[in-house]
Amino acid sequence: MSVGLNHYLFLAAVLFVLGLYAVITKKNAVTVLMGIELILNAANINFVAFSRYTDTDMDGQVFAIFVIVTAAAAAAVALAIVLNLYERLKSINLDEADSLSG
Amino acid sequence: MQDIMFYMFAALTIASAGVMVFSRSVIYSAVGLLFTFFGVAGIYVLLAADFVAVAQVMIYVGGILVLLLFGVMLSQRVTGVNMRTETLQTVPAAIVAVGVLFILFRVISKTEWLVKAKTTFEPTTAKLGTLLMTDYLIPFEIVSVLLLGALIGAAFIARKG
Amino acid sequence: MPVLSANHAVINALSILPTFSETLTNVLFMVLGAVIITGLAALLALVSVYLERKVSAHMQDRLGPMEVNTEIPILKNIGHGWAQTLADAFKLLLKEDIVPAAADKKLHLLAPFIVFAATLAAFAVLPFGRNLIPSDLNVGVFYLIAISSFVVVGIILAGWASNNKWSLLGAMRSAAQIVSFEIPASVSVLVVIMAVGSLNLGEIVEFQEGGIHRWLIWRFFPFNLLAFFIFFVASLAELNRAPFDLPEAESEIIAGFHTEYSGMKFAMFFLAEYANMFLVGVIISTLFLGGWSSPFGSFLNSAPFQVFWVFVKSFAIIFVHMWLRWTLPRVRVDQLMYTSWKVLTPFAFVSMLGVGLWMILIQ
Amino acid sequence: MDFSAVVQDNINSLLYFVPELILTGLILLLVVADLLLKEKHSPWMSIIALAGAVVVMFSVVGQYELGTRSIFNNMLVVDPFSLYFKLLFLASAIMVVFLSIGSIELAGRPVGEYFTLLMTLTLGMFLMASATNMLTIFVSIELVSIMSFVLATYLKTRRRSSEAGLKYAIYGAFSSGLMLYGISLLYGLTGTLNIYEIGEVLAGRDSHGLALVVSVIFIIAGFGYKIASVPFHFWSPDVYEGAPTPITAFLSVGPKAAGFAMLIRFFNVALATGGGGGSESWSATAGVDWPQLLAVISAATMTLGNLVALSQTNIKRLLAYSSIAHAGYALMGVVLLSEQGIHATMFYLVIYYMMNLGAFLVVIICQDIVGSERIEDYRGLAFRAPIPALAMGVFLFSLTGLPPTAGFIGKFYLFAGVIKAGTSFYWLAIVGLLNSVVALYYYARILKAMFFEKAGEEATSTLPVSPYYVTLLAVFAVPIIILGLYWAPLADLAHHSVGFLRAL
Repeated sequence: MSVGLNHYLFLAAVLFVLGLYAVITKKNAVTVLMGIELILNAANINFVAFSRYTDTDMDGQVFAIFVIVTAAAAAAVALAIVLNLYERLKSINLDEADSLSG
Repeated sequence: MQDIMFYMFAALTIASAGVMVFSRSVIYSAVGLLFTFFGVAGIYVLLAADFVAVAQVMIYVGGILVLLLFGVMLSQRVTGVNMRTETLQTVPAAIVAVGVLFILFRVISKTEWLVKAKTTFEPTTAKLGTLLMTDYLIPFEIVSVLLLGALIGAAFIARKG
Repeated sequence: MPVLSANHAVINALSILPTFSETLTNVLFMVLGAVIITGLAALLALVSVYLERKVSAHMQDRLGPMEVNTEIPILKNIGHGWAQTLADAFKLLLKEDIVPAAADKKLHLLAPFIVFAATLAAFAVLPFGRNLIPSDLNVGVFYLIAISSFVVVGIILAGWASNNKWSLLGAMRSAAQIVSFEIPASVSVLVVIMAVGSLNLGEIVEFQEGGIHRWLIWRFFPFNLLAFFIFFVASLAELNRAPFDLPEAESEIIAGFHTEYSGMKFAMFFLAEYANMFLVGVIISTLFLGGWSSPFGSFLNSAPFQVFWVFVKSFAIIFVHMWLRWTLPRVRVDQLMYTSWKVLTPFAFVSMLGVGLWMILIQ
Repeated sequence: MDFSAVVQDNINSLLYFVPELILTGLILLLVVADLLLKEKHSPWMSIIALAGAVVVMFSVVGQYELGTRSIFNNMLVVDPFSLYFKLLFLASAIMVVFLSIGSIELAGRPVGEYFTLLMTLTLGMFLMASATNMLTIFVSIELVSIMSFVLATYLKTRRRSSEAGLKYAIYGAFSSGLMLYGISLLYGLTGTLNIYEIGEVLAGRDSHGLALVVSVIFIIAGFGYKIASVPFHFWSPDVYEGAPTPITAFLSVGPKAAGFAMLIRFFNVALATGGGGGSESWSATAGVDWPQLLAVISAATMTLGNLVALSQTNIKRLLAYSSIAHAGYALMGVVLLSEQGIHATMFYLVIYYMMNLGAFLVVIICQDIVGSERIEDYRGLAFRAPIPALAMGVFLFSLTGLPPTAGFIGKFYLFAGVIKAGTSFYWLAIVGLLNSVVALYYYARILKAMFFEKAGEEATSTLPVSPYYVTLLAVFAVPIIILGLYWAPLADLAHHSVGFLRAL
């Protein structure tokens, strides 16, 4: 069977689920961010694949570029916050960030 | 040929994403992520999105991954002892993950997408540039404000004192 | 698809054979291209290393390598220790590969491969002549900028895997330096892209054909000249070469990220460094100095001469790099960052704005 | 559309984009002013921000004369609905500037970035309210989210603030990832990113199977995060407690209202048909019963918010859970598929803005004069500082929904809408009523502490409250009483603003 749209979508789904699993299970903030990046990549594969295989012109590719750019901005801010918290806590495990609870 | 390339890149992507997810060392996760990004870039090339592929490599590998690595290295002691990332709730998470995967597979295979045969391999760069300056002008400008704000914010937070 | 146009004849010959399927031909062809590029990169690196030794020797008024030679009759008479680099290479390859006990073995091995592979991958798009572009990508320039980010990751991993403070510090310095200087470099590349209206390296060169006065370095005077200068300085810094060789400042952090590397793995870093030098030479000559085109218009502009011009221009750039290395003192870290963020980056934007306004006003 | 027509449309759209342009200019002005002003805490920054916001407000009011129009190639829309929300955003931004000036938490911190980011956040909310393309929706949500992360971390030397920022950022990035995946499925299903075209395509087909349901659920994750509804509420108590209090007040009002604006527009344009002018029948797109889905989320949100609020001892945390519960109330109006429901939600959000910001203002004042956020330290406040205590009484009465306050009217509209919508939503009205009773209990606990309990021996002196704060308290408390008695003007404004652009 030759590779078609569904193959790309399946690939994206697997990537999405791996990212989801990482977000749920990881304690380290940096690894959770990595899992989120996997989810974003999965969405982007969907966008680009739809843009290629369906009658939708280039909108999907444009969307993918915007996703990549905003992901970079969000990652920069999130990592700045991670490093700042590390300064206070000397740890970046999410469950040690527990002064807020109740 | 295209098919073989697809399976190669898909295998690379999923295998290295697996390394990222299941590895217990943050650095190994980062290396896994590196090859995932690379594999996804290859997938974009197969999808005739050359500009997106290169943007993926440039921003994800050159920007986000380097940032993540810096983050890991600055936040772990230089001796590298505390490099493990523990995992929690693996069993429920696995059940959720498999369930979601099952649903997504059903969605993908049952839905009739509006597939259209498109075989030409056109250059995309000029077209993307035109779209960004015409149809997508406003999102483009919003993103530039967003980048300015993120720059100010990240610099403010990372600054000492 | 990476296809060495020069080898079209070989490919055609192969594809005639009925036993070869198209796929197999393509694969074979890609492998062939890869082998040629690897060989070329290695060869160029060797030549550059020899040149560096000789140039430095002449700059500092000493002889440099004179002894190493062979018994092969014709080559014997060249002298000047021409085989020194070969001997170096053999020495490196045969040396014992030492991996520190505390190092992360897998990453320690992976890091040089990432750096080396990224350098080779960049070679795939270099235009050596009108029909001699291994892979004529539409996004060639952008690809070159993107692929260099792999080098950064490789360097960080090398520093990390060595499990040594000096290595890690050297790697962080190196990565920070490359990332910082990538910004002015990319913006000055944008100046060229704006002027030409294409990301394709071949088209950028074609835009400049027709003599030395059509080279981009003279266009939009003085904005492109400024961009050229910025790109040149930034490339020096991205190569971690003097006066920006802080990541390898021996007196501070020994040899930087490759402190703990020896033998074959060190050779890969070493080769990648010199191959990168050549790479930057070709990029600068393509972007600003007309690439393969002859400075005399159509005179001396046939296919073999195109390759000749690329090499002449690139080695001229490399020579200037070496010249600077052996004459200038090393800068301090804060001076380095100051140069990138407060001098080069603003001026790169000035240059971009200048070219943009110029183009609007002329239209 | 061909090339020049697109460019022409972009140029023509600029006139409709004046408030946002002024706001962008204000942001750049603040950046430059921060560079030029030598002092770190120059009062000029807040003056510039306030003056700019007032100018933007006038230009928004001016937009009413231009009428409804889709601008920038259907990326955004200008209609009374978005203008109503924009006025609300500006009102909250202005009040937050006032709150920030007095806040002791922020004293001694650099103000340059603070006001710049605050105004950038406001710009993002403007765009959220008028976005009509999935791309603008996504990008403006990101703009608001990223600015919120930074503002929540603004007290970066304090551990709680850092933790708040980290949790906010992680949950935010995760939910926007889910939302993106949903958008990508919707894009594949309909072949377009424009919500009007999505609506047309979906209405034109009978069945979409599971794909539409899955993508809508993922998209709800993004909206749910912004309005802090169950099950995407995890971040909000932590962030509300850890962030600087003025920012907490802002986050609990501004981005939440922006999320509602976007939610209402998206669901009623892309996933519903009819409804124009009130005469046509209004129904959800076949294949996904989002009204019932959102109704369940609404009920779960208010119930969880109220139940957890019962056991809180920190006032900021209590208000955080109470604001989760209020998101649940406001959501009741969204699910009804009637103009009356949307009208009730819009009306309620404005009242919520006043009573919630007012309650946070009292918290800020108490941080200053009592130096604590614990409810037990509020004991006897009525005798030591009668004005804030009295004002708090008004705000809490209103939050509970007791007459004669505006909160009562707001809730009345909501419940009336639910009852009118038919028998299928009666259960929601009952859940809502029960929840109000629960809420009464914990709000009363604060009042009891303030009015009927004695403070400890060591704290009997009267506490001075600056006239600045008294004025601000009056600004919030008086309208709440007045609106409780004479609400017609605001209700009319909300009613006229319901009409948003339904079709291209």
